[in-house]
Amino acid sequence: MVDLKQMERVGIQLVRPDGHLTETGRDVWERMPEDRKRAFYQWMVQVRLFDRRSVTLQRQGRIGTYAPMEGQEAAQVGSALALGKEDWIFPSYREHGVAMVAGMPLDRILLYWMGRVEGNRAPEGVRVLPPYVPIATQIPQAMGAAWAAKMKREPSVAVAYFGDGATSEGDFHEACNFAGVFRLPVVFFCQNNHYAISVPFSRQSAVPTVAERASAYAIRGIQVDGNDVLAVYTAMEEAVRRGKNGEGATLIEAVTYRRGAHTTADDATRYREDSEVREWTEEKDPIARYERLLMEEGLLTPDRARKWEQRCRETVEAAVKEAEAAPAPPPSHLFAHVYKDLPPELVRQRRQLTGGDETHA
Amino acid sequence: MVDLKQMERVGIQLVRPDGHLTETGRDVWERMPEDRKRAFYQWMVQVRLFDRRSVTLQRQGRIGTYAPMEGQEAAQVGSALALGKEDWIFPSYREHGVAMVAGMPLDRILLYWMGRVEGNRAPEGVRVLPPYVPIATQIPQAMGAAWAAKMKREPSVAVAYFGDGATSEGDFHEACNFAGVFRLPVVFFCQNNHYAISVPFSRQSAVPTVAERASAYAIRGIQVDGNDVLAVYTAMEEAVRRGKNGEGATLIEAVTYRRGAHTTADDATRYREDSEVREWTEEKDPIARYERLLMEEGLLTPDRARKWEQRCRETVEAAVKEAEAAPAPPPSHLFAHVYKDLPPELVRQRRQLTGGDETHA
Amino acid sequence: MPEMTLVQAINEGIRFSLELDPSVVVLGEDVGKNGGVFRTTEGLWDTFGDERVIDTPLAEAGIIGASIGMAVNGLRPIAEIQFMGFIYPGFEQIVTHAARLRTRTQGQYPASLVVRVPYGGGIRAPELHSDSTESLFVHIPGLKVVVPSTPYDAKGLLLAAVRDPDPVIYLEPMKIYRAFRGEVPDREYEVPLGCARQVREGEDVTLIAWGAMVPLAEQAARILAKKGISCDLIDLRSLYPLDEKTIIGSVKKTGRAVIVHEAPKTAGLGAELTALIDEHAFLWLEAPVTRVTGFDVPVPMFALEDDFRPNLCRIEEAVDQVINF
Amino acid sequence: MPEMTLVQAINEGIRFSLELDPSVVVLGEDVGKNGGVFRTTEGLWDTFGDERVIDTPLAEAGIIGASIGMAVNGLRPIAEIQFMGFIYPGFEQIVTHAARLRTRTQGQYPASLVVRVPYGGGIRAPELHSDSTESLFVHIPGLKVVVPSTPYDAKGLLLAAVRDPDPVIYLEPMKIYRAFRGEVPDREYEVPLGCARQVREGEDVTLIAWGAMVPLAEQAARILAKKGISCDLIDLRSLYPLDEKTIIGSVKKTGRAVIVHEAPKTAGLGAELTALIDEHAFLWLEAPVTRVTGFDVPVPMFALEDDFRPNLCRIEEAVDQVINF
Ligand SMILES: Cc1ncc(C[n+]2csc(CCOP(=O)(O)OP(=O)(O)O)c2C)c(N)n1
Ligand SMILES: Cc1ncc(C[n+]2csc(CCOP(=O)(O)OP(=O)(O)O)c2C)c(N)n1
Ligand SMILES: [Mg+2]
Ligand SMILES: [Mg+2]
Repeated sequence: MVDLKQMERVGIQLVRPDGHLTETGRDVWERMPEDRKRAFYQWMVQVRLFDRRSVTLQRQGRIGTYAPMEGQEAAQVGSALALGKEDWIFPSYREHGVAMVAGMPLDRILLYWMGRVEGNRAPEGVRVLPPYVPIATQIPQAMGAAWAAKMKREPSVAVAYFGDGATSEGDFHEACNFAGVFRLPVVFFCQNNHYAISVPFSRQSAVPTVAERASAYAIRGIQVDGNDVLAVYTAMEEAVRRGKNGEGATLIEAVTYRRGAHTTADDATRYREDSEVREWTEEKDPIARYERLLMEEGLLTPDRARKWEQRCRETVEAAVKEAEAAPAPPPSHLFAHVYKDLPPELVRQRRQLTGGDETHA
Repeated sequence: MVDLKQMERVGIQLVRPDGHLTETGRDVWERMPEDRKRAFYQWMVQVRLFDRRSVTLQRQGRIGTYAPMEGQEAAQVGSALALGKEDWIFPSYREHGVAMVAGMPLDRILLYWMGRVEGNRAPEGVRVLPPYVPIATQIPQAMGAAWAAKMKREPSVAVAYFGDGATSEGDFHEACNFAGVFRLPVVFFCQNNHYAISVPFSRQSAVPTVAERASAYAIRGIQVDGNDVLAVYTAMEEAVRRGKNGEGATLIEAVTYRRGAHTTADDATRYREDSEVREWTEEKDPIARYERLLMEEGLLTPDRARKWEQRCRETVEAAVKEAEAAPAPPPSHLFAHVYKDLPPELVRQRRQLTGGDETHA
Repeated sequence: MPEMTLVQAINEGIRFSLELDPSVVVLGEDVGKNGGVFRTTEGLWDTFGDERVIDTPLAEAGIIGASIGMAVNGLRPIAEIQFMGFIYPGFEQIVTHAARLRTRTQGQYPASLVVRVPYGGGIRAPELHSDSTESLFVHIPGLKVVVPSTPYDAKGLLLAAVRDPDPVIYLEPMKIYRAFRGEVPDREYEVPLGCARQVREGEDVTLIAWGAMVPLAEQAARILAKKGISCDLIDLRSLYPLDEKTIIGSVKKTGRAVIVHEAPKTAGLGAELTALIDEHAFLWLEAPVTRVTGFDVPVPMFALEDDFRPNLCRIEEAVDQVINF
Repeated sequence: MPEMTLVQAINEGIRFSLELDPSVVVLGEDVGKNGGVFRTTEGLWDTFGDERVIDTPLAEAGIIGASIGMAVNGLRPIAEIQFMGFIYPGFEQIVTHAARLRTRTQGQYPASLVVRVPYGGGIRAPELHSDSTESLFVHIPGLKVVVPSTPYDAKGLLLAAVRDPDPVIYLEPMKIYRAFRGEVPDREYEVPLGCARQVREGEDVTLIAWGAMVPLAEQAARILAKKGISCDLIDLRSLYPLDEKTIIGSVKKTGRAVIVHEAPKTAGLGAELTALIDEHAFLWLEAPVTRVTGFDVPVPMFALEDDFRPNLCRIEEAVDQVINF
């Protein structure tokens, strides 16, 4: 295994922005199965196309406000591919890539952004919680899920996904602290995309990295190049291994960038320089870099790339169709899952809503 | 000035438990005015006698549940004596020593523990807020007061006093983080007395010191021997100087011990070993150590010590008398300060309580 | 049948829960070695060990957030918050997540957990230890809120709450933790959530109370009985869901209602009860529903707490008022 | 007189406050360079600089705690919480401290500050962005709670709130941020806290609403007028303190009341209003006070939000009901 300890705090990079492997990167690469190498690429492309399509759907008024994640594909795909079915994912609202890789059907993700609560529910066996909108609140919960796994002696980790802004919330602190004290198998995966809406990370934190905050909790802290899918995967794999081995929690900071606006309701030009966006888009793109590597390594050709893109587009289109065709539940669905059994006042309210039509939703 | 930077993380000690000065301690001592040297002693004795008397008063049913602080005199007196009238104090419920030194009359402190809200109000010019009972909530507020001072270009710091347990709360994190980001003139003064009620610090934090948490916020962190009044004073003086100089916040961890129970309602034998208590009482007592130093330095004689003790007892007795004689406000006092002007419903409620007697409280 | 205090009965309830269901865990500040600051968890740490009775760091959002995560992953947490005045740091986790997770996940993760919270005043506790903000939780759809006022109910409600599929806020009236003893069966039994307890039957006026206000209302009812006024006294037990049938039925019988609670009046639970009665028994009402409550002031420090809290005199006055309206 | 939207009027109110009083500061997430996610603070950062219009880290307890400390040390903070659903991490600071500091310090530190909070639904916002939990704050003694529903009131209430000696929760109904324009004087003026606005005079039924429910109730009143039912419509504006005189006076006139709010019904502010009316106008009531509210379910995601929220039809039905009781 790669000795990540050495690389802590400096930011791990295995694939350079120009697509070349670092020395350690080469080691990792040699030992990596080919289908995994392909999977990185395939998922990243799929995620990006899904994301772009979603932005368009929002513009067309076919879904509601949407949180784009373009630019963060490596961080999401790389980390999610290191997880097993037994692991828990507590995502924020920007983790469509993670959710997809973990087995969340694309149409459900779309349903969520259509304002449909059914989009929150993962299929059986997919341990993805719904998006957590109130910042940082998922972090203590992931910690608790990890704690339960530890108590039940189940080899599984729980991962909390969150942004750089989330590290300012008390919930982040409390969760990290519990994780340290109880040595819990939890991974705190922070995508530092440099902004919390308009607020730059420098106004979020006086220390330059998220990773170094780990030292306040005696948990492992690692900073990785979040646009390097190989590095992210490797860091996550190690964190998962440590968690399952009883070595406790890891805080991973994946340094990345969201290319687009915070959400489709946001205007990022108000607070970001064009040049900055350009730099991240043109020089540090996670997919371009990896594509170059694959081509150089002979695992991808322009033709196969085009074909894959085509296939992804079809997958996404099918999902859009499915989501749009999903029959809307009746208004009484409001009452469907509030309690296991409805109290009398709620029965009355449901009747009021349905005008007496008591069919269950 | 002593170079505190060097001593960070190791715990500053200037007076050894046996009452001898360390080398640096000697430097500090030589430059310290005599009245200050006496003040340390005088206040510590006064504080301890007040504290013991309060415990007795509680046993006699003359005050309510009380939070004793015996053992923490050096931490409280040393830190408070380093503050000026322009500085703000946001204390917890155990900071009677701090409050006294800052100018809070003893009878008001007693009134507070008699369940009388009038005990909360500091005299004009004494910038001591009421005790903060919900753990850690005073920390963001001290940070805000410091921020205001900075904006108003006033050379003043705000000090948040809190315990080791408080460092687990989100409020601690958020306040430290703001302080780092905005470089605020605030001092986070943590008395690590090893327990949060029954919970030992090892269950509160996986890192062995509170001070090292400062590094997560790019603020200065110092660990001092909290039973060494000279060290505490010196650390606090430096933190105040830095704050007023625009150098930002300091987190001071004063390592100390509460000899008694958490409150008079607590039974500390349930969770602490006798031997541990004995060690702190017999070997590390803050007053004994300093008394020895003063005697050796020729600044104190047993006779003067007795006289001072006598005087303190009288002061405390006078305060007890005054507090017990303080006329109880009428029930309508409940309504006296809820709003600047009472809304109609509250006027009605007050009338209901007083049976129509509308005299203002 | 053994006689116990409320505290002992709660302890029994927790002990039974731990014994009966290996997925039950207890967590909170000082609940372990110390047995809880009120001794509610006394002896449990010794019996069930550090992994099932857990002293946590001092962080309420952490405690409740962790509990939700545990519930998601198959445990049944009983979280303790030391006093109601200290639940607010965990408020977001309760309101935003515990209450909504069942809906948000369409039944997949129902956040079945119990949050135990000592509440209310009357014990000369230090400042800020005497809050009674039950109505905040009653307003949040997805939560259930219960309060025992007898040792029997304390154990039975606790066992029911732990098994309840929904998140339950279990409030413990500190004032009567040790005020009296009552019979508590030494076996497993449940007091179902959502059911009030008819404490006393009467014809002239309905008295509604819960927690520490129940013995007070009982005393008032006894005094009033001597004056020839008979009270129908209801101990709500379940603040959400409300036992509408018992409440409305009683008011239809008596035509008058007095509600007694410790919390401030404005937007307290008394308001909801009044509105409920108004909605369902309007034509039966002979007088306005009257609330005897804490005043609309911050819960005072203890020197004035007796003036703040409902007392016999205020209850009698209110009953007089509705009778002679 | 210039015509503005509600958002613009709030912006004006903040701008005036900053200009008139050098101790006023604005702080919150994205309030600076970005001008607020709703553009409520647009342009203020450019004008008043980074020290008076402050982008803070993402931490609500920090924001509100800092504001309290600032108020203690002589500033007048206007804190922004981005959405009501995100105020809960700061709940403890509001409930335990802002609300009680005047009492606790016997008038020495009154915590004079304003917390601005966009609230309510109806704009197809993402999940958990549409809470309307005003009653939680109304229940806490020591706080004031206001909601404008017109641009005129928005500016006037804001100026009044900033100068008010007590802590004020200033709620902003997002749905009508830009729904219409209204005249807003280009000068300093205050709309006093504690006073309702009589929107429309009528004889048959009292309609009580606030925030985004006001235009809806107005519309209902217009429709009902055509059916020959005349509504006395009250825009509360001040949720605490309540303008009892206006409310009670109206109900005494009409004998009937319908309350409209977005929040869930149980223990919502409608309950308090019902109880208040019951208490003071019992003998005038011809029908139960009726509540048209959000249902007692977690505020839904937007696909079902129209079904959750009060609508014209439900208001008309309720009025019909109380008229034909
Ligand atoms: C508790 C809370 N406060 C405020 C918000 C509003 N808000 C939504 S996203 C966001 C910024 C989050 O930034 P970050 O954590 O860096 O994640 P990113 O959006 O960059 O992925 C804010 C302030 C919220 N959702 N929850
Ligand atoms: C938010 C909150 N949670 C719980 C409590 C109950 N409580 C009072 S003191 C205390 C322990 C505090 O320990 P520490 O911070 O170390 O201070 P110490 O008492 O040792 O001075 C606890 C848990 C409280 N007051 N506030
Ligand atoms: Mg970010
Ligand atoms: Mg301590």
